[in-house]
Amino acid sequence: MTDSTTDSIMRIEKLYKSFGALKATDDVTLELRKGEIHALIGPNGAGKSTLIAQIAGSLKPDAGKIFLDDEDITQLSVAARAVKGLGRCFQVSSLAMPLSVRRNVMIASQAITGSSFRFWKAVESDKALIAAADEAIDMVGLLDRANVPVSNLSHGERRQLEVGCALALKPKLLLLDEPMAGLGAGGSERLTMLLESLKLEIPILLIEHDMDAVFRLADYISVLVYGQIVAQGSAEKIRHNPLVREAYLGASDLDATDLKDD
Amino acid sequence: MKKLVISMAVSAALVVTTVASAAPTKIGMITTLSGGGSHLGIDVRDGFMLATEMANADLEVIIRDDARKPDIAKSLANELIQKDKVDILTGIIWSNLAMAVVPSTVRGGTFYLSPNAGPSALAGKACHENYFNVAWQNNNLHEAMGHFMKGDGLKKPFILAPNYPAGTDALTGFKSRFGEAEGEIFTKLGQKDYAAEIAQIRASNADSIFFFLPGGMGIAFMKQYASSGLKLPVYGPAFSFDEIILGAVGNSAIGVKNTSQWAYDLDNAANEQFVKAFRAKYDRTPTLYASQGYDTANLILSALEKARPSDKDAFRKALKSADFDSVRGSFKFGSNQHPIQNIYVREVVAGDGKKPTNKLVGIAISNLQDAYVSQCSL
Amino acid sequence: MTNSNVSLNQSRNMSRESWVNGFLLVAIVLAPVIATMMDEVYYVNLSSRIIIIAMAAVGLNFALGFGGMVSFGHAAFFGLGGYVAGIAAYHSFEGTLFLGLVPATDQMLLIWPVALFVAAIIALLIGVISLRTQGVYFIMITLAFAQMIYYFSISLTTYGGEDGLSIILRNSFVVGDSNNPLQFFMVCFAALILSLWLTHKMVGSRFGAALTMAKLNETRLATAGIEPYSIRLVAFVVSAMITAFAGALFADLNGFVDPSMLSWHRSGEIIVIVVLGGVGRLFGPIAGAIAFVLLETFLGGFTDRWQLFLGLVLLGVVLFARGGLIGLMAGSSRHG
Amino acid sequence: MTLALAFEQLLNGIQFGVMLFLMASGLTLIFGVMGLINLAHGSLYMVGAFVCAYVTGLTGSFWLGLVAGSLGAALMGVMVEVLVIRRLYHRDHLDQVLATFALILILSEGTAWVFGSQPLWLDIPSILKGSVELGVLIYPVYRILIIVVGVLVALGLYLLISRTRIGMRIRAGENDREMIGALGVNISVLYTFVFAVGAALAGLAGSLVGALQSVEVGMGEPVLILAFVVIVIGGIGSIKGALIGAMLVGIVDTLGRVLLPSLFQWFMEPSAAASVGSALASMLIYLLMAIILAIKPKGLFPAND
Repeated sequence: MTDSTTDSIMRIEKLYKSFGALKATDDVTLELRKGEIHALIGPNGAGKSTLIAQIAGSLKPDAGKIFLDDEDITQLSVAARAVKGLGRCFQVSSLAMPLSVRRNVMIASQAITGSSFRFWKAVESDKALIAAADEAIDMVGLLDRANVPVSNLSHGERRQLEVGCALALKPKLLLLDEPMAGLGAGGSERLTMLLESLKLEIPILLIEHDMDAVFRLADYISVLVYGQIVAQGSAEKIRHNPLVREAYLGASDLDATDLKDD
Repeated sequence: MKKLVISMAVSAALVVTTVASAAPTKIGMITTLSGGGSHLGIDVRDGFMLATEMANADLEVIIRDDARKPDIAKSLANELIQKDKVDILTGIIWSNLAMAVVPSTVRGGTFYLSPNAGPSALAGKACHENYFNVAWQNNNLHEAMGHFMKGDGLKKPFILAPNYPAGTDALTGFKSRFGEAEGEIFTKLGQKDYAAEIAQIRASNADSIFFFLPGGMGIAFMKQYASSGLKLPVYGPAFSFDEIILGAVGNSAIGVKNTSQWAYDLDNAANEQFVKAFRAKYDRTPTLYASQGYDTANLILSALEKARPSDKDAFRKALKSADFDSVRGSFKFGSNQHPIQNIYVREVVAGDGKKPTNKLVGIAISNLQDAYVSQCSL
Repeated sequence: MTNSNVSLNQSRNMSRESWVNGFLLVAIVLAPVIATMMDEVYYVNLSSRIIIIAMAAVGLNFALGFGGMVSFGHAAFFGLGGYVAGIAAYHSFEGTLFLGLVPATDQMLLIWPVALFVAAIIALLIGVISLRTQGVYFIMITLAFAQMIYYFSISLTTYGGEDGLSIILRNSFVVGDSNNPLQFFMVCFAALILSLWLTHKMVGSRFGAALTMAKLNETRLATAGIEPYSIRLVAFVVSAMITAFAGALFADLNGFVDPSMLSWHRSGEIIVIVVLGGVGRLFGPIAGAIAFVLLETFLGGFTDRWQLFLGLVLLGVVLFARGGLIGLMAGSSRHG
Repeated sequence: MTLALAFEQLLNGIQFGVMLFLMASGLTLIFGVMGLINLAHGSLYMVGAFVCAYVTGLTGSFWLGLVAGSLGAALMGVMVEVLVIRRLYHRDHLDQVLATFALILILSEGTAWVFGSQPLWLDIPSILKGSVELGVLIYPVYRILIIVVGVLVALGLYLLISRTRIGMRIRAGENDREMIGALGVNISVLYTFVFAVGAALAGLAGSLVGALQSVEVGMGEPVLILAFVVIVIGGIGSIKGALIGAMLVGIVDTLGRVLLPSLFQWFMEPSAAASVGSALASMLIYLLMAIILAIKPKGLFPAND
């Protein structure tokens, strides 16, 4: 099914998940390859979040397998997957509001710079830990805000921090759930550039409503409708795919101009 | 040291002085005045205070509520002994609180007089020269009932008690005089629904029931038994049939025979005077707990006439001689300083109004001494 | 069930709070010394009582305050510690063997590790099951386990059943005379300081960071590659051990152990003390214990209805003094 | 044990279960709607019993007492809700536990203050005394009445929640606390009402059971713990769960009390067996609860939360 020869970092094979009668994930197979941004699009209720949840591990599929670097992670817990290098950002920000930016990122660094069952050394004086965290914070350009409690951050900054937390894991790939949601023009601009710069080291599976962003960023797109992948291919292919147009016609979250102008 | 200042004010506030004087004897009373079962503590206190007032004695009594919690009782004991420097401690109602307080208290050289609890340990191995039990050893009333029922020609009693030390003491005591029972049940402590037990009794071929279920447990059992359709005669110690419990059980209890070391209609001058005074002051009929508090106070007073508590040996000797008019008539101490006394049988009869009452019907066993005296080194 | 107060975000109030803490420590250590000088031994024992109860609360505070686990069963661990000490004292006094095979000791330094070990094992068993549940269910299942152990202790006829077990001779400490009130107080005080210091260290450590995150935002912790369950489990066990340590001292202080040490009322009281002092504040339990024990003692002196007034005071604190006494004194209410 | 006896014990278990349900239903209703842990529920049970006993003693009519007991508890419930509970809905469970724990102290001592510390007289009305033949066994009329009342309460609650407007609002409240605002319901009035209903149920239970057992200070606390076990087993907030849970606990506890001691008699001498058996029996329901929660962490019938 792949039209590219680059080797895959994550593979999802024949994933099924249903809630009662509703088939939320119906025979989904897709692949994320090194150096690319793979966008997963689809109208509301297409089952994007369910799919993400299964990839992240907070939801167990009824059938099918998920591979990370050819290793089967289908049965692993959220935490275990994170350690294996699956970085994730949430649709609704999931940061610890009262804690500082650095504190939020340090937790992620902790997992990769050693065990969390160290009861003695104070984290404040843990040079390695702080350095690792600050590196990630720097990547998302929040270093000057490192000591600010998250509750005082702007919405845009929180988005950036989410990405920063994921990066602190030194992940093999990023799972981004609508990172652009609610960002102003400036904010989404900054984030777009960040992701652009990231994708070479860290491939990204992106779920996004903002079609501008999708078509600007994504090298490869899968279209999810009623839990099924109805189309898959390069951004260009998808842009012209009648199925997709049909699926999206009248769907508010994709404005028609995107599809006409070419 | 604000704490200190406050506390002085406190102890000053709660001291109940009968006669102002230079150095009155200090008595600390730790008893249960709040929560479940507080009517026992209240009666002990009222009986005790009545005696001190009638004698118009030179006493200073500090009364504290233990809320039926052992560690609170213990910490109150510390306070009364170490801060208020009382000469004598008394008042505890429950065996488990007594076990928490008494051993260390008496070892520390303070006298303790028990107005109610009589755990077997304190009568036997752990007996102490400074510990006097003015009420009874826990087994006594049950032994007496075992003896009485045997004499009454009963063959197959069904016996029950809660599963805790006083409960096991009760059944052991009963069996020590009666022999094996038809059926034996240990109920859950604090259990209030006895449908299952009553069904078992009905299924057995018992000819009578003996139970020791203090407080609310007894109230619940009697009511449920009364409406169970079972008609076996019921026997028990006085604890489940004091005037206050009877007030709560109502006529369901009529006909029950119970053993007590005292009865308000017991015919002796001291008792007559006590019952009359108690009714006059508190407008209710005294319970055995009140009588025990009253006797405890009078024992202390009688001893105080002979010696000061500071002179420990003399005072101990004075206590031991038990030279006072007990409302129970004959009363003397055994070598382990637990009473040797008659145990009477009372029957619950219809009283005036809705509330039944106890009527003295005879003597169960005379001059009963507890079974643990031999284990006591005194 | 978590409230997002952690001493981490209190920086602006830190200095003031640490002043309050310092004052508390000085007060609690000076009181018995002065009392001894004034030959008021009662206040020495009262201080020991406060210290020990505070320490039990320090244990709960670690799970509840820093980990957000509202355990309604910590009395069980308090009691377990007490029974280990009590049973040891009993056997070494009687000169008999525990279960007829293990020789007993009256050395606190030997008894404490056993108490901690027993508590740890039981806490592990309870935690493994209970931590699968959340919120009210966690509160209730911990209560259920505590009740189970409570009824077990009542059925321990060898060790007095409901009457409990009196400790004729207080277990002894390597140096000094543990029967001397002031010296025993000092032992307890040292134990309290130790538990506070350990708590402080652990909260500041990597483990503490993870625990804090488990309380504030479980998903964040998991996505960061750390299993919230195992973090919580370890914290629960540690917390139980501290409380059990306090229990062992409590037994020696009172000279007896009995099932009421494990009653659900006691669990409630330990929670009360933690909240009274200020949830998730290192010295909260000390403030709480001082307030609670003094109320208990002196209200009892003023009136037989002291429990009524105790209730009113507690109610007032919950409703109007959020952040507990420390919060009140340090002038920072906790952020609901 | 004969079949008849076995059957009677089973009936006793069910009957005990119904008693627990009367108590638990109010508790679980209050939690389901307001998400509040109310430790003081047992105290309302006690208040109900005391008022019932007092009024019965005064008027000589148990039925008046029963009504008074329920209303008295409801009234106390409203007072408590308006003065205290109201401020706790948005607090975490910890504050709720603490505040209602304080309420226990206040209500117990308050009751002792008002009614005195001695247990009060309250007995089954003479019409309901005695027993009736049920085929092979004789069973007390009053206990049958309790079962009937329990069934009626269960039915009533079911109708209230599924059929009435208020019930609709209550369900809305259960599903999400915001939506109820959208319904244009005065939420605080609704909450007060629900709390009053819960309190009334506690009062009713207290009065009914008080007549069978005893009316004394502190009578509510053991029942409270059992009621909590019940609703946690059943799934907090679910009336159905409370019913099933109550039956489970009632039957397990009763049969445990009966069977375990006789079981141990196989390899112990009687009094030891009786002691060990009853000790184990008292732990049994907590064991049951632990096992159930270990398998189903949200109870048997998790309410939608």
